[in-house]
Amino acid sequence: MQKITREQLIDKAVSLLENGTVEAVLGWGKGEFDYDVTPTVFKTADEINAGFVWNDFCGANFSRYLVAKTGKIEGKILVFLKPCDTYSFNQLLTEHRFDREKVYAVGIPCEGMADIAKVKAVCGEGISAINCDGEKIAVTTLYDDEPIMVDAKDVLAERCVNCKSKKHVAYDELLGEEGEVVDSARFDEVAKIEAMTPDERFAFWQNELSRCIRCNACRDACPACTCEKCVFDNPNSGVENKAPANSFEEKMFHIIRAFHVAGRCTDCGECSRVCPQNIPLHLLNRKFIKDINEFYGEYQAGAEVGSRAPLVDYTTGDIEPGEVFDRRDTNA
Amino acid sequence: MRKCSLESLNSVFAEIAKAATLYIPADRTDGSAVYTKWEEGVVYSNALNTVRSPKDFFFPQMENLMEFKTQGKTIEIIDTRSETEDFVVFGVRACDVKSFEILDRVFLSEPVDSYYAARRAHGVIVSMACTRPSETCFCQTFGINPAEPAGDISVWKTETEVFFKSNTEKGVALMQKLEALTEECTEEAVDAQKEKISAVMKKLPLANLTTEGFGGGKTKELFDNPAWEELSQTCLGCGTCTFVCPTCQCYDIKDFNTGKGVIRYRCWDSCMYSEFTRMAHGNNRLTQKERFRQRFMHKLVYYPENNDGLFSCVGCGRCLAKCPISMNIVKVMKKIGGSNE
Amino acid sequence: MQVKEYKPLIVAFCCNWCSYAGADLAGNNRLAYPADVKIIRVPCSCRVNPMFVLRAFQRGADGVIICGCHPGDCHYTSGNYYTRRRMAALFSMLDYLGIEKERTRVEWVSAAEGAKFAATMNDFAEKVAALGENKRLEDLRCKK
Amino acid sequence: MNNRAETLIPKVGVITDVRIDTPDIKTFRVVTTDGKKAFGHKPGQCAMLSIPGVGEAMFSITSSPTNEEFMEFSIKKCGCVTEWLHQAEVGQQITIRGPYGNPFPVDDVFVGKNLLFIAGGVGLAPLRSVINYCRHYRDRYGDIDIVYGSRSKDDLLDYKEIIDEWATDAGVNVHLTIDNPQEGWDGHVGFVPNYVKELGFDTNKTAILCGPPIMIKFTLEGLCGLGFDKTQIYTTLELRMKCGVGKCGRCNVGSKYVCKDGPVFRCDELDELPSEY
Repeated sequence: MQKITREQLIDKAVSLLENGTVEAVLGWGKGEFDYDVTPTVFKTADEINAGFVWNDFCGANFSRYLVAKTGKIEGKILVFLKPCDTYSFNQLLTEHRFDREKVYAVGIPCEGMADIAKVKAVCGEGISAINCDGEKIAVTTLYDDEPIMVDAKDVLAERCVNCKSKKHVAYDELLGEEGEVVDSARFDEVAKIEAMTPDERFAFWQNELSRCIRCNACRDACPACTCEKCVFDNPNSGVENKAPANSFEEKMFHIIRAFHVAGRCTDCGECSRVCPQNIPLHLLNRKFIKDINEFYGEYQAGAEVGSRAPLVDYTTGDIEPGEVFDRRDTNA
Repeated sequence: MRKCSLESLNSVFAEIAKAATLYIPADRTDGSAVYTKWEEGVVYSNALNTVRSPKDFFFPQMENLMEFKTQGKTIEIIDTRSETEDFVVFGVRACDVKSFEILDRVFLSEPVDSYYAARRAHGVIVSMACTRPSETCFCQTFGINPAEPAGDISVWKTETEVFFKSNTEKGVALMQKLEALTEECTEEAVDAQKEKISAVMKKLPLANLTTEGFGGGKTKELFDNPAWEELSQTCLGCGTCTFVCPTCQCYDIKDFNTGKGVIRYRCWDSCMYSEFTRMAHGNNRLTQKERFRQRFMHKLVYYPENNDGLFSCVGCGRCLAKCPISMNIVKVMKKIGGSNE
Repeated sequence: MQVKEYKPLIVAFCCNWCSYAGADLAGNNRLAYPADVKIIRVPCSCRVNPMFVLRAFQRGADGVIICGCHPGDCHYTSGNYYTRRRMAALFSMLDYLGIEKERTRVEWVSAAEGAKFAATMNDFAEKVAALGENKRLEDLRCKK
Repeated sequence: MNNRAETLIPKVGVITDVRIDTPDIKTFRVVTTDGKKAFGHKPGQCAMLSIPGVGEAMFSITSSPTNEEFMEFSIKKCGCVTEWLHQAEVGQQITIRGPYGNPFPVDDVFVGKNLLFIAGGVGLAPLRSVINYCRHYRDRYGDIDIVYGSRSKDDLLDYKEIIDEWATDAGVNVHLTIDNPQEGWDGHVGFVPNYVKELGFDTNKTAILCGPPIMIKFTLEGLCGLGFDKTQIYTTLELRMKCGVGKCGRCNVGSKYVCKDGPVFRCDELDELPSEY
C-alpha cells in the first residue's frame, strides 16, 4: 500500500498544469483492470482526473521517456519519480540525453510495487478487482465468492524485495517523506550463482536464456538503452538476427546488452519486469555491478550527476583480469 | 464421443507418442506453461494457456529455408526442406485453434508456402476446452466459443474424466489408436460443462467488447483518427505483442554466412520495429505512431478486408498480459471503435 | 580408423605496437608455439570489444587471448588500462555464465618479449586443450 | 528429395553483360545457367535478385517481355545488395525468382490509347520495359510521348537507346530535361513536373509515371491541373519487400500488398489507400 495518495499526486499535477509551470504530465494511466497501468502523457486537468492512477502496480520507470518527450514540447513536462527512477534520471542527465530545463521532477515515495504474476500465482486467473488496503491486498476473482487477502509484502516485485534505496537523488520538489538508502540483499542471488560449479552455472543460464524470444522488450524499456540506433537493429552489424537462432545468439544478445549498460545500469529492474518470458535479466546486470564494486570500489550509477562510469575510467593499479578469478577462488 | 479417466490421461499420451511426437503444455520452473515434448514424467499443465502461442509448430520463430554453396562466381542452391515428421499438439485452446485458420489464409493461399503447408499436413491438433477463462480473455468478441474448441479432436476435461470428440479424418485416425484406452460415452457431462463455461463467459470483464466500427472498408474512417497519436505515445516499439501473438505472421528472410556456406533462414519480424520498412532511400513508417497503427489496422481492418470479414485477432489475451506498458488491442478497440461502453 | 588429435583453435588479438611485434620476435627467434594460434592484429588492445571475443567463440575458437602493451606502455597512453577493466568485467561475466575461465585470458607482452609470447601461447593452448572443444559458446550452424 | 513447388527458392542466374549507364546506375543482363531467359514476364513486373550472404532485393525488370533471350535490370547503387551487384563482373552467378506483381494493363486498357510516359532518374527502369513493349506492338497504341528528366546529362539512363531508337520512331516524341544547365546540353533545363506543365499535354492520353516520390507528387498535381483524371494515370510503387508474394507483411499498405497487388497502381486506386507509401 502506498503512503502517498492518488489525490495528492493529482492535486500537484493539476496545480502545476494550471499555474503554467508545466505543459504536460507524465503519469500512470488507467487500464482495463486494476493492475494494467499504461504510462500516459496527460495534457489537461480533465484528462488527469479521469485517467490518472496511482496504486501498487505503477512500476513503470518514466526516466527513459524524457529523452523522446522533452524533444517534443516547448515548455516543461512534469514527471513523477519514485526513488529508484531518480537514479535512472540522473544517469540520463550524466549522459546528456535530455534537457534538464524542460523537466519538472516531482519525487514521490514508494513502498514497493506488486508483481501481478505473483498475485496470479496465489489467486489464479480471472481477477476482477484488486484493492490495496493497508498491508493487505484484496483480490476479487470471478471464481471465488470472497475476496482473497494477500499480504502486500508477499507479492512485491523482485526489485522491490531487494530495494536499494528509498532516497531520491534528484527532484525539483518532493512529496511525502524522504527515505534512506537501503542496505539490501540484492547481490545474494548473484553470489549463489557464483558459488555454483561452471557446469551448474551453464545449465542455469542455458535454462533461463533459452526462453528468450528476442522481442527486445528488455532493451526498449531500459533507461540505459537509449542509443539512437542500436547495434542489434543495424543490418550492417552482422548481429541483427532478430531470432534466437541457437544458443549462441541468445547468449550473445544478453551478454552484449548487459556489457553495454555495465557501469551505467542503475539496477532499476525494468528489464526483468518487462520480460514476457520471466528471464531474471537483473542477475546479469547485478553481476556487473557486484564485480565493479569489488574490483574498483563501490559505485552506484546515477547516485550523482556527472560521475564517471567505472568502465570508461581507470587507475594504474587496477586488478588484472586473471587475478579476478584467483581472488575469487581464494575467497571461496 | 469417448472418454477416459483423468488418471489414464498419461497412458493416452504414451499411446499417442508411440507413433508421433507429442507436445503438451507443461509448467516451467518459473510457473508459466510452455509446449513441451512429452516423455514419461512430463505433466499436463493446469495453466490457462502458454506464454508462446502454438503457431510455433507451423510457423516457427526461425527456420532454415535453403542453403547455398558458393565457389568463385558460381552458386549452388541446396533445398533443405525436410518437414516430414508427424506430430500431435495436445491442449490447444479454442482461441489458438482459430488462429491456425487465420494463418492458413495467409500461408496456404497461392502461392502456397510449402514449409508451412508441410507442417500443417503432418500436424494433428487436439484442442482443450477452457474451464476457467482469465479476465484478459475476449475470444467471444470474435465469435469463438471456448467451450467448443475446434481442431482435429476436441477435448473436455472435468475433475475426474477426459472426453474426446473427433472432428476430422485426422482426428478419427488418432482416436482409433486410443480405442483401447477410451470408452464410448454420452455427451451429458460435457454439456453440463459447456453450460457452466457459458455462464462464466457472460461475467468476464471484456464480455461486452465488440468489433463494431472495425472491419473491411473502414480504412479511410479510422486511419486518420487522432487517437492513434495518444494510444501510441508511450509504446516502446518492442516486439512482445507480435511475438506472443498467435496470428501475427510477418517475417524476415535473412542470410547467415557460416564460413562454409550460406544459410537462408526465415524468422519472425515485427511491424513494431523501426527497421521493419526501412529501405535504402528511406522509411515509409517513420514514427512509432505509424508502426503502432499498422499493427492494429492490419488486424482489425486490412486483414478482414482481404479475408471475408475474418478478424486477425482471436482474443487470447496474451498481449494484454505481456505488454510492458499494458497497451493492447482491447484499449485500441475501445478508444478507436468508440462504440464500446 | 585414425582418431584425429584434438588441437584447440586459439584466437589471439595482438596490439600492433607491442604484442604483435613480440609475436614477430618469437617467430624470428624460432620459438615454437602452436600453429593453431590465429593472430589478429589490432591497433590497440582496447580496440577489442566484447563482440570480437564472442564472435571468435561463435566461429569456432576454443580460447581467446588478448595481448597488449604492458600497463603504462600503451602507444596511445591509456588504451590498455581500459582493456584491463573491460576484459576483467567481461571475462568474469563469461565465467558467471558457465564459460570456463581458462578459455579467456589477457596477457601483456612487449615487443622485446618474444619468449614470453611463445611461452604464454604454449601455456594457454595447453590449458584450453585440457578443456576440449568450446561447446558452450559455439554457433552450431558454423560447425557443419 | 523435394518436388513441392516453393516460390522462396530461387533459380541460379548468370550475369552475362554489365553496362555502365550513369555514374551510379548499371544495367545487368541475366540468363539462367543454361543460357535461357529465367521466366516469362509482363511489362512492369518485378523479380527478386539475391546474392547469398548479402541479401535479396526486388528489382523491376527493365527489358521488354518481347525479348525472349534474356532479362535486363537497371540498378542504382544505394544499398548492400546493389553495391555488391555494382562490383560484380560478367560470369558472376546470382539467384533470381519471379515474376512478381501485376503488370501495366498493356494488353487491354492501354490498347488504342495515346500514351504519355513520365519518368525521373532511375524511374525510367520499370518504364523502359513498357515503352519497348509498346514500340514492339506499335500499331496497337496511339501516339507515344516520353518525358524523361534526370539530375544531369550523365545521369540520363539509356541515353543512347533513347536518342538512337526511341526518338527516331514514328509517332514517338521524346522530351528530355535535366535539373541544372550543363555544358554540352542544348535541351530543356528544369524539373520534370514543371516541364510537364510547360508541355501542356492534351488530356486524351493515358499517363504512366515513375520516379522519386516528390516528383510523382508534383507531376500528379500538374497533370490534374492540365485536366487529367486520376483514372488516366498509372504509377508504380516501391516498398521494402522480402517474400514477393504478399505474406511477409513488409510492403503492406492498407489492405494491399505492393508486391502482390501492385506495384502498378492506377492513381485513383492509390487515393483509396492510406498515405503510407
